[in-house]
Amino acid sequence: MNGLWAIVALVAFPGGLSLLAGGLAYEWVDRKLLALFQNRVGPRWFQPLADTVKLLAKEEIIPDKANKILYIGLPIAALAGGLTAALYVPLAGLKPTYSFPGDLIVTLYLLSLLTLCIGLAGTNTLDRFSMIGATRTLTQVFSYEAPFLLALLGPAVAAGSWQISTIASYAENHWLILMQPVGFIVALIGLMGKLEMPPFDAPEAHTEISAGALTEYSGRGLAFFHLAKAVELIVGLTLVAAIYLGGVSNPLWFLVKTLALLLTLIGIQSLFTRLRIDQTVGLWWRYGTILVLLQWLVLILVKRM
Amino acid sequence: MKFGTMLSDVSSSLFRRPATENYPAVRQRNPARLRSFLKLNPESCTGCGLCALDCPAKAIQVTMLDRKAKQFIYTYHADQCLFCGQCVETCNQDSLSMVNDQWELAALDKESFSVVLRDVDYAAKVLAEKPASGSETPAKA
Amino acid sequence: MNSEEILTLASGIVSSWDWVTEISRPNPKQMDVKVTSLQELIPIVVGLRVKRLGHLSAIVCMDLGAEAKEMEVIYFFCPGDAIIALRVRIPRENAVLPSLCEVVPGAESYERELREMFGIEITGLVTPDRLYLPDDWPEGSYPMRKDFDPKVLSVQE
Amino acid sequence: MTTNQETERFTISIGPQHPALKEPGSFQFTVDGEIVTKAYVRLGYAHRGIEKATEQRNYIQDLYLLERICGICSHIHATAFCLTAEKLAHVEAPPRAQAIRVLVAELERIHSHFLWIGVSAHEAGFDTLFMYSWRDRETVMDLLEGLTGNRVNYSANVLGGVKCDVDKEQKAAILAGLDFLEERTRHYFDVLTNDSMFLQRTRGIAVMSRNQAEVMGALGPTARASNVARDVRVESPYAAYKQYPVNMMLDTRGDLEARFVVRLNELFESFRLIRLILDTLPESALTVRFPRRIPGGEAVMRLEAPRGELFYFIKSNGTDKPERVKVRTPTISNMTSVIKLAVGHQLADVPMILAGIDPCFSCNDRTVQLTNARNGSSNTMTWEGLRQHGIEFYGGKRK
Repeated sequence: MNGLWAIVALVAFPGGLSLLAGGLAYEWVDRKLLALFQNRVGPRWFQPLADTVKLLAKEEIIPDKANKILYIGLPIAALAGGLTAALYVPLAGLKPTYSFPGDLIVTLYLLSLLTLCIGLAGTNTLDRFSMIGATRTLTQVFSYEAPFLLALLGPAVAAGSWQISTIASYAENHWLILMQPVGFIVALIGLMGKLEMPPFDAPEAHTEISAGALTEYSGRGLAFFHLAKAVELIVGLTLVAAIYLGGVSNPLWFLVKTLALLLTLIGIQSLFTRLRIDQTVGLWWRYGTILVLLQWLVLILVKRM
Repeated sequence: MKFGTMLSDVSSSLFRRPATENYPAVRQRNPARLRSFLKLNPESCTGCGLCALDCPAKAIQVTMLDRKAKQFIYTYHADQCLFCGQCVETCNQDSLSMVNDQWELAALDKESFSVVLRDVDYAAKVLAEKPASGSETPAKA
Repeated sequence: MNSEEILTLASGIVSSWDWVTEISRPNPKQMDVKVTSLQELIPIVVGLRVKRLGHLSAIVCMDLGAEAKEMEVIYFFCPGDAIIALRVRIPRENAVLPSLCEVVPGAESYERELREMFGIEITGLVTPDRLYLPDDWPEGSYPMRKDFDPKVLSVQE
Repeated sequence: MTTNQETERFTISIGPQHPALKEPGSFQFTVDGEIVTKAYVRLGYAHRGIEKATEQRNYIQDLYLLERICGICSHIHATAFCLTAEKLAHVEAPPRAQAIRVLVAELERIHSHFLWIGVSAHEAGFDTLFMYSWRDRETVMDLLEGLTGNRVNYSANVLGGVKCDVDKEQKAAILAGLDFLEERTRHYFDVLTNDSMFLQRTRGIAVMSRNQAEVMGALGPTARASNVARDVRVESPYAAYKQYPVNMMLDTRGDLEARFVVRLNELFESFRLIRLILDTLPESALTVRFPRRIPGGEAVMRLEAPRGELFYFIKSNGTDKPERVKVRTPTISNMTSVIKLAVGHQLADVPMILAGIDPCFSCNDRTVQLTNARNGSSNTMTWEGLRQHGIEFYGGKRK
């Protein structure tokens, strides 16, 4: 990785700016599809960009009892976590910029770092709503993290390596969605949990705890969290598409697969009611884990033969 | 205990135009019984002021100058009006009615809401317009 | 049961107390009971409640004007088709009424409206907080009285 | 979570400005973790002193003032005032006018219940159902607009009768609209009683026993869901309900799902009633002369609003202005029961429990704030005191 290509990768193409733009574009597709499913018009194409620009221009009010360094640092850490996670993932069908054995675990860790930052931001601002929101975010992380991780490690075991690029190339010729269907379902639902899409959006249930953990955030902080969520959306989709839907070898395949995955996610999302936090935890620990363990059982038996 | 009972709605709306109308590009048709701006038939109005008495929002103002010569000014304040139609019910000369084809009543300044529906020199204006023969009916104010 | 039976049952309950209470029938479906002394009020309400006639619909208070020096409070019980109105006359100044909260928990919300809007002292009312008037409402000015003048609220320069 | 004072509970305030409640009503829930231990509601933010204002206006102006008490049950307030005033003036509105009043009242009940289905779905986080039910509600609003000229605040009533008549194409439009609405209601009935995710938010939550409902004075669908047979249209029929009897929809479970089921059954009942009225609309004049001055006297009227029993009392003194108008709206009594129910439930269920009684805060401005019966230990604070406590609790400066 000589210097120039690294800088270009980090700042321009698969990294920074294009990733942010891609994230916002995917967020627009998300909101537009949801509107389509609900028989209404939906936002214009530049709405997420407009929201971010507006938030960046807004004044940032820091609650006086909150710890200033944490208040400012957490959004930046969240966005940084999201962006670095994108480096190991085959974005836009290209080879991932960095890849080393075991980068699947690092990516997943970086993605959950983002949710952790939101939880910490909630407790740090000492607002009643954000306190409850933070506890819900962290409770939900503990509930979906384990099954989601196991569901993604299934194919890794099948491919015999923890490196995303090798798993992706292995996945190209044998479609893991057929070999491990249950694992795919748990990964899909886990992705919905990670992205806090309904029915798992208890942490930011605006009818109960107005904006959940991010109630006290405004201006730049909220813009960074907003961008981090958009990046997490695109990274999560690429990860699951790369592993389960037979790899993303070229940009066209990448677009088709991720958008198809997004369509199914939105379809599922528009059908369900928000679950209470205890119901989500119950759902994950009762059904999610058992399903993924069954999948692993089958996997081990197949590996043994 | 079914899952996703809204599936039929959601899937059918994939191929259907959104329900939200694109106003002002798409103009809503006006319901026939819409009660909008007040309209006065100046001839039959005797200036009795019963409508002003009954108006819940005091949107009608009848300043009587000379009862015998039926000289009065009838001003209607559209910004206070509730569009309830009680004045139309109360008037026993049936000289009031409400427009039903115009409901975008926004205005840039407050004065343009107060409309004089019948002027004091209405009688004089009518006489002036009537030609010498005085045969056809006076033009509507 | 229709209104006739309800009213005969209710008048049975009311007249069983030996206090002198005047019962009148303004219209076939309504029965007015003039409650002369405040002690009678609670027992009558308990009696109605026991016979499942105690659905308190509303408590209406009327200021009969400064010269009458009296206020009339009417408790409307409306079981089924019939209306049973318990009328109580109280003086305008420092009036006191017993609270029905123990017997009819729903009455608490109506009584607090009385206390705030008419200035009637209700004994036994659990929550002292102000009703739906704002906290900075001037003490002692009761808006629903006839002699209430809104200038009390205007900002004194 | 609690900082220095260990025993100090954690108070969550919902409202007066809160995304869940579209209208101003402030609720204070003291939560221990996620479980509500104390509930305290404070309303009156929409108080406009309407009862005082009615004493300065004549009867005709009062009609339009009282009609604006509430947006979604404006017609029932106008009808209540008209019926009470007509009772005082010993005037009887012609049968066709009474039938049209009932027709518009039932259309308004459909309008109110559809709005409520959307609001509850939104509280539960089921936004798709919210969007679809509010799209279908447009149909009934168009029908009302065609019939009376307005989507809301229809002003169909006038003292002594009705303004609008039902002619041929109105009747055809209403019947067509009803077919569509009935089919949609059947679909929503299936969704609200079978969708397993939605049932997790409604089944067995906020159960109110029959005795509890009666004692706390629950009214309307909330009471009928706990098997309390209280429906003014059946008990003491008014206007044209004598000619068009209504059969009462009861449910025994008393939980949130039962309240959904009762309201949906009422929708089917309204469809049947409207079709019956449209077929057998009596022929008569629309209005009858109404005196400007009403002789002294008192009159009481009870009607069935979409949310429960509405109580009107008017005292007249011979002039053209009423001496006293007392309005007691259904949400005032339902609020008593819902606050007691919220205790012991999860915070996440509270918006759903509140939405269960279909609170209408603008009707509510007569409602009182009511604190749950305390165990006597903690003191009661005024609003200012509570705010001060909040600031202190978070280490802020004491004002």
